[in-house]
Amino acid sequence: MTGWSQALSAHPGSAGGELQTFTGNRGLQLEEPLIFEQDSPGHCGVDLPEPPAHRCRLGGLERQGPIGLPGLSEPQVVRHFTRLSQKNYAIDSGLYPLGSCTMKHNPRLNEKLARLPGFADLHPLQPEATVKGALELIDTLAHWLKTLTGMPAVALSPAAGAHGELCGMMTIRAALTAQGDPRQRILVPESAHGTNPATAAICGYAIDPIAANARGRVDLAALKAKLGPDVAALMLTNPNTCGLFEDEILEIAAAVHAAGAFFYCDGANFNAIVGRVRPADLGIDALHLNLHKTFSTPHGGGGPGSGPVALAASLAPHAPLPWVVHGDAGLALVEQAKGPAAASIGRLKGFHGQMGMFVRALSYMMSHGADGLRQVAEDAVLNANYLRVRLAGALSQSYPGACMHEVLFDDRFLKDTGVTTLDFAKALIDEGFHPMTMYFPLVVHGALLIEPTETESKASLDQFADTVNALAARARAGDGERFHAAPLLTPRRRLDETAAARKPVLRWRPQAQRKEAAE
Amino acid sequence: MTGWSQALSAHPGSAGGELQTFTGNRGLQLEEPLIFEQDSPGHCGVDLPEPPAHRCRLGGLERQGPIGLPGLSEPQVVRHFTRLSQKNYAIDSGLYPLGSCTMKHNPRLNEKLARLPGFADLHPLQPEATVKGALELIDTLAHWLKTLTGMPAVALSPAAGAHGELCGMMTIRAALTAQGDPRQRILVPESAHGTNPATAAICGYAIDPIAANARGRVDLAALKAKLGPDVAALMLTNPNTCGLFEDEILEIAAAVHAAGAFFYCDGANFNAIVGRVRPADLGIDALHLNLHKTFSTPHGGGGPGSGPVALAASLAPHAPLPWVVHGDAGLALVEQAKGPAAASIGRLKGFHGQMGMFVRALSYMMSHGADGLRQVAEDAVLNANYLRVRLAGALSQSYPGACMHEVLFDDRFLKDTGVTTLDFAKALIDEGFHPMTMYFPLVVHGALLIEPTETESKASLDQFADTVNALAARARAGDGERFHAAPLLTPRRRLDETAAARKPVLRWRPQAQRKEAAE
Amino acid sequence: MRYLPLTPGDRRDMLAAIGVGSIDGLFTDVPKAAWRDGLVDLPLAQGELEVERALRRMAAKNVAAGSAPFFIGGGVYRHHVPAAVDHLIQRGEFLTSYTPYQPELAQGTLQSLFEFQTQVGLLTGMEVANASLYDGATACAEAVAMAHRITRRGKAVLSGGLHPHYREVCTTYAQFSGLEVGSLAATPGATEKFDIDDNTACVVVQNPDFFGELRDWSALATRCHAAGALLVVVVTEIVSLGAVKSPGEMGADIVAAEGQSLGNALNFGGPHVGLFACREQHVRQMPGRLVGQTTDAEGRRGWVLTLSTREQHIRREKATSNICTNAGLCALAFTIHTALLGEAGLTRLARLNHAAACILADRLAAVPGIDIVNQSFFNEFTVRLPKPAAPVVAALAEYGVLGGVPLSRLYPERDDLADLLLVAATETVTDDDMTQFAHALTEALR
Amino acid sequence: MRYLPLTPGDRRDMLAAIGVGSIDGLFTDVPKAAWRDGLVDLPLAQGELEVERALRRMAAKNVAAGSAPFFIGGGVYRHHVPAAVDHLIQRGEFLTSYTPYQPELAQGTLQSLFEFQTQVGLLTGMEVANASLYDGATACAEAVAMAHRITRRGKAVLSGGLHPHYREVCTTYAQFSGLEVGSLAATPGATEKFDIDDNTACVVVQNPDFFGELRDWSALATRCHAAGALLVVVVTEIVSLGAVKSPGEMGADIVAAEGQSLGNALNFGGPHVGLFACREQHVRQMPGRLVGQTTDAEGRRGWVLTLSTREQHIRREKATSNICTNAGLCALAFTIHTALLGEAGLTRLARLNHAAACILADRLAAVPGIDIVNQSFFNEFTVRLPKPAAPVVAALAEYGVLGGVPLSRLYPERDDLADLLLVAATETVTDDDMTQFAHALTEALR
Ligand SMILES: Cc1ncc(COP(=O)(O)O)c(C=O)c1O
Ligand SMILES: Cc1ncc(COP(=O)(O)O)c(C=O)c1O
Repeated sequence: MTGWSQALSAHPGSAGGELQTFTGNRGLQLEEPLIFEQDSPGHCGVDLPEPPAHRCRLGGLERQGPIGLPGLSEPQVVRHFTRLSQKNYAIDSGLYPLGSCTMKHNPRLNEKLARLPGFADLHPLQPEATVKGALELIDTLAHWLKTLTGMPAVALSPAAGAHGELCGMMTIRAALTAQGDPRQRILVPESAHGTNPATAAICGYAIDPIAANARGRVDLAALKAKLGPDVAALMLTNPNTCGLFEDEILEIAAAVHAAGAFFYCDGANFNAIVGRVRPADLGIDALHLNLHKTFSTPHGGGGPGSGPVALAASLAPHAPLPWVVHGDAGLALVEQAKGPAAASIGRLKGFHGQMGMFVRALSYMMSHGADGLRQVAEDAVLNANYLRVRLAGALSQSYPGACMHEVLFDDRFLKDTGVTTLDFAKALIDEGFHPMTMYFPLVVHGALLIEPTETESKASLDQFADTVNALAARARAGDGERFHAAPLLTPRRRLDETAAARKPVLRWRPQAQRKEAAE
Repeated sequence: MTGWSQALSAHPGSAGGELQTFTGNRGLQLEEPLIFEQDSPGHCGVDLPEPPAHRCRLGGLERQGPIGLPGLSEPQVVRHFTRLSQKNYAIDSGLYPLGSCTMKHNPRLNEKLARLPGFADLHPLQPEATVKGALELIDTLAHWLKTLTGMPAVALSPAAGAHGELCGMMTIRAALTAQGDPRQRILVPESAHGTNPATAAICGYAIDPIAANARGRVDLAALKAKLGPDVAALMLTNPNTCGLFEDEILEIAAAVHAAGAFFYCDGANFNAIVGRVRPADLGIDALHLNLHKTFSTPHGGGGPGSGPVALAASLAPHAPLPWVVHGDAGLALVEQAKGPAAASIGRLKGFHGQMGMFVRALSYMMSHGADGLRQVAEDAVLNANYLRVRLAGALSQSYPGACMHEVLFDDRFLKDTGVTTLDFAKALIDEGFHPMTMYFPLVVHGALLIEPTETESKASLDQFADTVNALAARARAGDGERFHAAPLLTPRRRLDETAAARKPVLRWRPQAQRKEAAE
Repeated sequence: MRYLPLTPGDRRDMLAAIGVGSIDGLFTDVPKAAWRDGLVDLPLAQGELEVERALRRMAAKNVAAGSAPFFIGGGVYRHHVPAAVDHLIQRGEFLTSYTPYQPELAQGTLQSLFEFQTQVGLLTGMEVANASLYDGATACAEAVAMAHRITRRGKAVLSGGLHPHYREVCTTYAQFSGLEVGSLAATPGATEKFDIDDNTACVVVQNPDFFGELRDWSALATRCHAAGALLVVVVTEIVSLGAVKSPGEMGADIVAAEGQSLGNALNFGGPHVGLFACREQHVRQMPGRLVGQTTDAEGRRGWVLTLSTREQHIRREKATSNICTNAGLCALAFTIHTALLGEAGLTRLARLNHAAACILADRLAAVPGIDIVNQSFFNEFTVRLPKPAAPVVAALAEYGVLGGVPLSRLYPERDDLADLLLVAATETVTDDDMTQFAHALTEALR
Repeated sequence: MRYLPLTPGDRRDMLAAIGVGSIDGLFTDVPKAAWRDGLVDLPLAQGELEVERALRRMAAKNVAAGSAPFFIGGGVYRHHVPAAVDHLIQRGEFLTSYTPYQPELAQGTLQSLFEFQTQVGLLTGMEVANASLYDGATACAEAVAMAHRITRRGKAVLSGGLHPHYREVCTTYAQFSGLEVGSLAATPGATEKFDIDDNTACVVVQNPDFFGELRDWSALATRCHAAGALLVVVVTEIVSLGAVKSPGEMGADIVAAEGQSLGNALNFGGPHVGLFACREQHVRQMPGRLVGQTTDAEGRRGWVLTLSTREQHIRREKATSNICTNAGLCALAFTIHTALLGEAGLTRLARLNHAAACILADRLAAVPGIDIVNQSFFNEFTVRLPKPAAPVVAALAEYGVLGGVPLSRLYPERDDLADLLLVAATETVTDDDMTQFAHALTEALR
């Protein structure tokens, strides 16, 4: 337990008030040790009956020593994780303007429906006759995604955006290979998310970066110069990670296709155009969607996600397994690379994809409908632009003019203040806001990428803008100390990431073992 | 919204650190205005279809003006109540040693089962044939309660403890009336909870207080002196509100019965003896149980509760409606004061009682079983006594010796420190603990009544004891300021209850109206 | 046992610290005659899996309202509750906290109750509302007792249109209080004549009345006030106030209502939430808890429980009521659902309910042998069948339709009401449900 | 629309503040050719009630596992998850937060992941574990790629006892990476001969293997290490480690496992949670996120994401993997369930599962014409039927029994496996379930 040790460690004059407490708790802000430090050996938070008599069949492979797990009762476990949760910020608690992450409201209806036994308590290997409703849900979701993207096929099994990229790039490589030459290079703008080059590399391609023009878009001339018979594809994010729509995208697509290459689009920012623009109309051959962004399936502190990939007719035959197809006996599962699926790249994941996320995303889409989804894009873009103009005076926008669903600033406004983008972000934390995305994209210095999403009210945006403007003024007024010290009011103050990486402690170890490890 | 106003109102040097924020938020501690202050006229957090065409039948009774409710979207409402919840302390967050309230762990299994459509989505006026399982659950719960109390009957409809008292006292008055004389007086110890005298008064009785002896129990001699032909009943709490078992209870019961009076027992403290002592064996005629205490149905910030009353054979015929009886066609509902129920006092509440609480309580009891429930009592008493000895050195115990499930201290230990019981409690808040019950029972000065319950671990008790002892030392060391100022670290500091009562503001009013009201 | 953190070792150490040899040493005050060494005669502890199996088996023996075309009301109404409501009330900080006795640790509960009191005031058209009572029926009984205290008069007159359970609870509560409670006979559709004299404390009426008829009690209010009596208006379907003139607009002095329709499930009749509102001048005679606004040591707005001198824990036998625990969490559910609906949502919800009932009335009127008794109604009305309603309802259940409440269930002694059936329709009723109902009814009447 | 806070008035004011006449003014970068004025051809917005009805209708067309005697495993196992788990993971602070990029606002997520990493390390007997991957199959593919990076060798050998989906995913992932993936044929019950040469990066085996057989891979580990190759051990039923020798004890270099069994529902196959553990020396070649311990500005212990130089957002094309979003919330569910079980609970749960499987095996062995293929097993085993298994399983479903996985579904090209049925039993299986299964099987084989 904490307690005295905590009281001793905390020293007078530390932030959060002169008052030191014995427990280390501060009112409703409660300290909580690791479960391993709360071990009551032999204790258990689950009551299980004695195993009935049976002839053991473990074939001599019984586990040797103890596992080393701590014993806790249910009340202790519930309190532990309740307290931990209270150390988190979330979209349920406030604005979460993390650029490129689309932190929007997560409707609880979707949680409720995903838990219906007919969906959650369904095994992927049950006889097909017993899962007809599941196939119907998958097929319905596919229909919505195909209609929204305008593309003829969608692969649903990818588990997240990066997995979708892998799916898309593999279908591209498969298609090129089928044509006789997989080619060597993938063109990727410097502003691209790290998953793009990483994915291309897994597919055995060399990455060739393309520069941005002064307007923060792909430099068409530079692109054309790089295109050639060895270029397999362009991986472009649109709207791009600077929050800008690639206004020359049709020319880009034409150039890419003229070079015999494919046009892959990272659709992580689809929220800006959903219901208004169909990627198919932009000449895109493959595009992944993050259901956990645009379609509000909860991020859950890091996942799970779901990254369906919309595919052009030229790539569809290579889609990963399984497929849900309309057979004469209704919907059917194709699980083998035979017949219609003979050209599939194969299986990318166990079973049939992130069903739990499919239910949530479909519930979200049906709730909005064609009208609501278009409104989502419009309000997301409206909110971002409203913040853009509210912050224009105080912050330095990287690329002038209107933005899409997110707005990019750089750290010029902090010039000579001694305050960094990081400091500025940490000061926002004290004010009760989650900071914007920092230092991404890499194409501008000290980036601050702000994405409010459509589920923020005007009042919420105004309060955020007032605060950011006030902080900027304070920074320019030379109050650097306040920023370097931030955050002062959180359960933990600024954490030492360098030390963490220098001598990694990646798990708890009992005192004894820990000593050994130290030696 | 808050924001600037907040920033201005907060003045430097205030508690929780010199740092003032623009928003009034402090890291994860977020300010939140009233929903009425977040009105977007015309907005709505629920999507409903247009009503179909129909011929209106409101008979000219249409509502005249607007209701005056604010319009919010779902994200705003979810965030609002999430933020409000974060300003609460709960048993899920930590020790909640509120004496006489039995704040124990609330298992989530019970929440899950109470929400099964077969229970939650059941209408009380459905045909009996469609609710057989509900009657079975009620009958099973009754069986458990009858077995635990040793009494032949139990009335389930009371909605809480005080309602159970009303039920019990009315059956007593009905029984006496049937005997020809309802009598006039009810004897109630001074240590009794306020609901006891209040209930007796509703039944048309005069309250006659009985003093406690030096050992904190009913003074048997004083009791006998007060007993007489006009005494209808004794209302005794056992274990009593000083956390003590009435060790002369058999003599008390004998004396009461000898006087032709009934023995009502307030069973709010049943947690101390459940599974170990049966009230019937103590000579009790009627006793209410608080399912929301002993049997862990959540208090929910004030309710709902459920207060079944166990009745002796002499009182059973007067039990309130409805009854669940074993008919030849299985279980049946008796809803009218006829036949077997002809002597019933009638209906105390709409429909059949707090079904939602019944499910939770039965789930709780089945989970513990006869063995677990006995262990509950033993651990509850053990935890209280452990705290008693851990705190003996620093605090002043009101009545020496062992206690039951809760231990009573008074403010002698604060003598000459200038620190009051209230101050002491508020200082505990800064330390991350909910205070004990203050100033109850009224029989000792500046009471501090501590009930840890059985669901606290030893580590949790030790941390609490260490903290209380340290605070007591600090108080005696003359650090009164720290106590008068407390709490310093909560979302709000000490609130002015006197001002609230002097000029009550019991609801929000729009500015305009508020002015009027002021005039 | 999964809920008990103490280990055998802990128990040993703690007993040692206390200085007793065994746990029995802490129960020595228990008289030998009442001492039990063995366990009570009940099953032993079971795991989650086993308990869940057992209770699911019981639940499966019931016909859940949602599993059949459903038309039952009678004071409890099946509405769709948004998923966000149940999610939010299950947050531990709300669910597992006690009455907000320490305001600095309960601003969440207090502020939401302040919002609740405001919503109830706005809906009922009254000046002040309390922080909830057990349910509508007990709220009604408390209203009668309050009128008794205020007027110091000895008689209460209950309308025959008052929900029979409310009538019964008023009678039960008052039976030993020296207050005489008179009740008019139930006469669906008819208008009532109340005699009010200088010993009349209050007249208690309901709108819509138990049979669904809408009543404007404004004139009665004037009569009551002229006679120095109070008018208590009961509302069992709170959603009706989204479309119907409020009790406050009619001149009610006290409003007692059931709030279950907003935020709360049917729950087989409980827990529900009692709403209680009155004129500001009577606030100190009000039962139940009140949350009031105040400021903290730094001048910031905050909330506390207030006017507790009315309550039993201060006033003991002189308290305005004995209530302590109320319906806090149900009140929170009410507040969240109402906040989600807002002005636009609640008024539309009310219109949807009325529309559904109107359409159902037309459908049923087309069934041979059926008459609609009501001139007016909100989402519930009474129909006269050509034969006793109870067996018909049983037959409907056989057809898989939960088709309303036969009045004979609530008025078994009134043969003249035996053919009457009380039918409700809310936004949850589909067109197909109505078709099935009408069809099943036609069959059942064959 | 209920999820959109902006009102028409807000939109007007904001457009004015921005200085554009209409929302279209903010989409001017969209090429005219791609511009759409109308709505896409999809249904319009619907309320909760309507959406819930539609999805419930779909759900009702499925046979939920819990509604029938259930014996399906094959890499996904039906266990009882305590109610507290689902309650806790639904708390908004966990459910609706992003990857913990701002540690001062995410200590809750970070500490629970640190606990997760520790639990996975303890269970698998390995030194370090990451903060989760998508699922067991992708974790296996990442393990092969990691071995490729570490050894710089060109070949991976997959056991025939590896889950076929895992095999397929490894093949898919590796197909363009220059790594040759060879797989042995599936031969239930038989022991395999792996040839390992100096170009072998790793051997991938599973325990229990796909057919349920328990395997001690210690000797193979020694051979691998002697040859400079790595041993990758896959575990698809993590509960088995409560009773069975851990991969670490066998000398595994990398462990790839599926964590669904703890804390997570079947979910028709996803989301699940991939577990990934290895020896400390290889930590810098690990894929996925890692949480590390550190201190804050006041010297207090805290947690952060660390060693991110391995990851794509820093290293781009040189990253150890492209993974970004992982299975955070499923990992949390795993951590909570494992915390509830603890040492005593998990070991007993494992024994319960084994007991259930042993008893089922005896019951099935008694069914005429059935042979148990396994010598040993944990909670799943393979039986040989006297006829093709697929139609039998279909027939069992008709009898209302979900009776296992016919191997032909996963090995359609292998006629020699057509009569084999993979059967699992967990703590959720009752004696009555087994009786029904045995009876239905007897019938189906008639
Ligand atoms: C632009 C972009 N591309 C790709 C990704 C990766 O998506 P995921 O995290 O779902 O794998 C992200 C997510 O942060 C992103 O913002
Ligand atoms: C001793 C005692 N009696 C009666 C009551 C009243 O019970 P309830 O709040 O359930 O009405 C309480 C609750 O605080 C109590 O502690």
